[in-house]
Amino acid sequence: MSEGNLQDLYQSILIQHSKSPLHYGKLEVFTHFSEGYNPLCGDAISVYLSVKQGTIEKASFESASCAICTASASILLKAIEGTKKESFTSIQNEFSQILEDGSKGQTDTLSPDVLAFQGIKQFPSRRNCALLPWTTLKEALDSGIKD
Amino acid sequence: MSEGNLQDLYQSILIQHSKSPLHYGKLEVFTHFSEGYNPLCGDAISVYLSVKQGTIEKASFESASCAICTASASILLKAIEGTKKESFTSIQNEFSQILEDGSKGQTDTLSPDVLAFQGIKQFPSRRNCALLPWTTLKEALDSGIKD
Amino acid sequence: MFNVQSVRDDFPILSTLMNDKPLIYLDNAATSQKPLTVIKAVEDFYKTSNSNIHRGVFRLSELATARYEATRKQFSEFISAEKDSEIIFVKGVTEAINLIASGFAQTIIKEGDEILISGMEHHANIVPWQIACEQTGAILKVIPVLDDGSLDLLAFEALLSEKTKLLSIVHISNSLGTINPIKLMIDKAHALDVPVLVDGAQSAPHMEVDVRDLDCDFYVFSGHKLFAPTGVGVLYGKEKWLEQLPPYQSGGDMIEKVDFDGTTFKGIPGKFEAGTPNIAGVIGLSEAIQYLQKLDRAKAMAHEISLLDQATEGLSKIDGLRLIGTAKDKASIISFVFDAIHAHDVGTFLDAAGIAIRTGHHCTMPLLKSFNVPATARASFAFYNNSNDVDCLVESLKKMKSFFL
Amino acid sequence: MFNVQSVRDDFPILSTLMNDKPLIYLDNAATSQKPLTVIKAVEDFYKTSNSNIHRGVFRLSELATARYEATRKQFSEFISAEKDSEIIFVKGVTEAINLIASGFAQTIIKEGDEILISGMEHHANIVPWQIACEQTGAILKVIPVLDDGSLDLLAFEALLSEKTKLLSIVHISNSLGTINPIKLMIDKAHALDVPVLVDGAQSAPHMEVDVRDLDCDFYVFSGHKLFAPTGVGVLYGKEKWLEQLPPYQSGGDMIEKVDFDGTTFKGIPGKFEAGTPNIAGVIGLSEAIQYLQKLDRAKAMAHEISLLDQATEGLSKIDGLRLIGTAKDKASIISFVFDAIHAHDVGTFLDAAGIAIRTGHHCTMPLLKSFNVPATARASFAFYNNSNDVDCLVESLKKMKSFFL
Ligand SMILES: Cc1ncc(COP(=O)(O)O)c(C=O)c1O
Ligand SMILES: Cc1ncc(COP(=O)(O)O)c(C=O)c1O
Repeated sequence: MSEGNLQDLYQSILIQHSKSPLHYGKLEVFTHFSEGYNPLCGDAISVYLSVKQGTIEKASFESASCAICTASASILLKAIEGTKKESFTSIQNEFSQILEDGSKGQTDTLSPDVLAFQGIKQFPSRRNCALLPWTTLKEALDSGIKD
Repeated sequence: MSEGNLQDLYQSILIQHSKSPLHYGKLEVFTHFSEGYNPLCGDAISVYLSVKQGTIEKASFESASCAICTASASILLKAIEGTKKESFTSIQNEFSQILEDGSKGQTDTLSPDVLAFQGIKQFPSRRNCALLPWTTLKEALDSGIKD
Repeated sequence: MFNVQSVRDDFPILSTLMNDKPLIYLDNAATSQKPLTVIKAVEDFYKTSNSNIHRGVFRLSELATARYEATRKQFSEFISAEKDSEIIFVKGVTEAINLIASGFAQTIIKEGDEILISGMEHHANIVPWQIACEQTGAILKVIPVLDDGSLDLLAFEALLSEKTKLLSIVHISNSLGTINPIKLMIDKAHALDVPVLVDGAQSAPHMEVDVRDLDCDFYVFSGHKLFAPTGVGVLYGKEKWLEQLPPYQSGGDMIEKVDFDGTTFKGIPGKFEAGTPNIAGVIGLSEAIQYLQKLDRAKAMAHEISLLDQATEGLSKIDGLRLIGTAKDKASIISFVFDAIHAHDVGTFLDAAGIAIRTGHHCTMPLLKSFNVPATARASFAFYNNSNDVDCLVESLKKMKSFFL
Repeated sequence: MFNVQSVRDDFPILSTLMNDKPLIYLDNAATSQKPLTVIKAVEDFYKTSNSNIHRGVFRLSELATARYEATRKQFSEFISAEKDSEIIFVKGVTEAINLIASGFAQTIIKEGDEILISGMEHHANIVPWQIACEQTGAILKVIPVLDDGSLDLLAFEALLSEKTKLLSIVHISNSLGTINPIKLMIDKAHALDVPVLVDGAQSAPHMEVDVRDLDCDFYVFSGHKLFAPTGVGVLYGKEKWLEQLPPYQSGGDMIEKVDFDGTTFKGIPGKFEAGTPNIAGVIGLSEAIQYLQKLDRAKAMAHEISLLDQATEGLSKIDGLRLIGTAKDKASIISFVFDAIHAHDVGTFLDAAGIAIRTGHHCTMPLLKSFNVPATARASFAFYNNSNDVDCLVESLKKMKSFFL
């Protein structure tokens, strides 16, 4: 590994998301909420959702987290807003696939920005950074205030 | 080490004592008593003393023990019978000296048989076998029935 | 046929001398020797990869963590556990049983309950239960041992009841070699919903262990007896039990979040692995398992049994020698006493001939008491022993008789 | 002058690569590297002398036992203990503190009593006390940490009272490097008859420890941070305390006699060492101490402090970097955060440059919370680090800024 791989990990698109994350902040009104924490590195994230009739109408997050986690949250919340609750699983699978094998496969639902996560394969200890927003959002959906 | 050293350890005098120990058996009447146990090898010994006016008039032992321990008890109890309680410490020091440095020094109180224990120096794990009767007798003197 | 010479070449210590004689190591039940691959793995780890685990983001630490966790997976497969998280790394069998006993005492055992063990248990499977019983007011029940060194199975069935909160039983007796019918015992226990802990200290080195087939609730191992380094062992527990038990030691790495207002623990296996573990030990264990997996274990076992048979026959012919433990089903461990020579003297005599055996109570005092002997001499064979080792043992014992008698 | 190059040659890992760059190992507070003599001692033990201890009468076992017990003596001298039996071999600091906490909970702490720790403790010196307090109804009191990372000693004196049953305090903070004035604190505590446990995980590698001079009641060490193998550590305790505490784990080797009617335990140190210990680990520890004793430790310490000064100066000049922990009295551990770059990203960037540091909470979550940072980057130097290591760290951090910002 070298600084070359480092650029694979921190692709400029990812750095951009981390510096100016989308959907950052707390929703004034939300129906679902969860906090996630990665004890290894101290990443902490809160996810807020406003779900109406099965549709995630609004989604936002706040975090004290590393670049990978922040960018992942930014891309995720952008993708999820406006979708049906049920579609989360397929989006999540898509994302896992990219982390797992760095697959250059289609991104059906996610913005192409997500391909910036392909480089993470070489950094196993950073996988959880990318996943934290996803598991937290899942928890929010599963155990949050019911709509 | 070889079978030569083995003969140093198991000198014939010692084997003899172990096969036909002196002062073996339980005293019918005794004033002091203690049991000793070596968890490493399972040696177990009971020491019986009949002490009158500070003199150890009678001394015997029973044991389920290895050759070294049995011979040591045999020699010790023979030496101790008829002596003053107080003289035990000096006899014990004499014995420790022999175990410690295999000293060919004088044996003032102990029978010359005790020199058979010189070989034990090469067998550190067997030291406790030789010492068990001594510590047990000491306990009997210290904490046994008072005379 | 099992190629014992080629296996011997893997164990450097087997070509050393003891007391100027070629070492004949027959104390495998106390601790096993290590193949060169295990020794090398530990050495290489320290020379090229040493790092703490679970915490670093740098490459060395990632690799060490990956190897540590891969060993969990590997061991889980080795004993056919259902989930990797059912494998907890501990110091050895003693710590494993203490962990379980302490957890049971805290959350499961109540006054009047019973814990069932056997009369042939190692102290490590007695004392923790005595303490747990003392703390809770439960009662320790003991399955008697028959004259041949097998368990009294009728008594076992009679002792088992709905009061029994755990059956904790040795798979293979370290003093007698008896292989207990644990599958049958587990079935009987489960019929009354009694969970079963198997002390596998002596079984894993001698046979393949399949915890799913046995259906035991806990199974515990010591690495040092399994051709791995000292200071590492494995506790296998069914998920449902591990989740029920409270953490044992607490500190770093086993927590989710620490706050002076309260602390939350990790799930399994993390919650049972506090502090920096014996990382090099686990890496050595990984190599040891790989070594075993490459062996033809069926042949290795057959070879061990042939050594046991040879020893049994040879020793039986020595006048004044009595075998302790003659159960039908035995592993390659053989205990004996002489009428007129104390075990300790036997040990010293054999030592001078380069033969390492154990003498004493083998941490099974109650068992020896039931056989009415203070100590036995015990020879225990591993797959790397050969028939020459047995010959030397038998010949030396004959010589010994003329020396002492 | 301290000859750092000659010392570096003793540590094989320091000439390896990480991510194709020469390894710069700055994670010594997590675990230290091992000199070749330690690695060789472990290797040789397994190749020529491996045997279980305390039980065999054969030569191998006698020798292993002798070396194990000689290490106890050696360590006792190393820290100037009064008696060898005050040295207990354990797995590491985590086990040591758990042993003491469990013993105190069972025999000493009562409802309403207080245990006093500090706000900069490692989780290993927090969670066991939380549990002990929960079990007994005692109260955990915490000495606050000042902004510079030193203890609030006025608050300490106010918190100390006759209700305090133990002061348990870290000697050197693993996150901040702060060296606490423990001698003074011990004096104050003893004035109220409060015993003191010192967590020496980070101090023994950086300074000479004299427990008799300190007059502490307990002092605990992890071998893996002291250039010794993983899975071994030392608990020092004054005889009077060790005798008061009940056994911790139970099983083989710690008993005098086991009977189903009752069991008697050995005296110290045996009563605290149940089961087969990490024998090879103890032998490695013995070599590590010998290695340290051959060093000129005063010079080694001065060298470490010069590295700390160089790093402090270098890092202070980087814009946007903030040092966490700036107490006057510090060991060579330095924690820092960036305004705009998360510690985790710092760690990954340095890793690519071959530099191993730790990032995260360093098992001191409450401390980091009090500094209001979720994580820090931490570089920790051992005597084998050199000024080139510090230069590389500083230069890489500068490069990193332009990479991320
Ligand atoms: C100050 C301090 N205490 C306790 C510990 C725990 O030590 P171990 O993980 O070796 O048990 C550590 C090391 O992580 C430490 O730095
Ligand atoms: C049957 C049995 N159980 C438990 C133990 C204890 O194992 P360890 O000392 O490795 O903890 C042993 C080994 O001495 C054993 O043979």
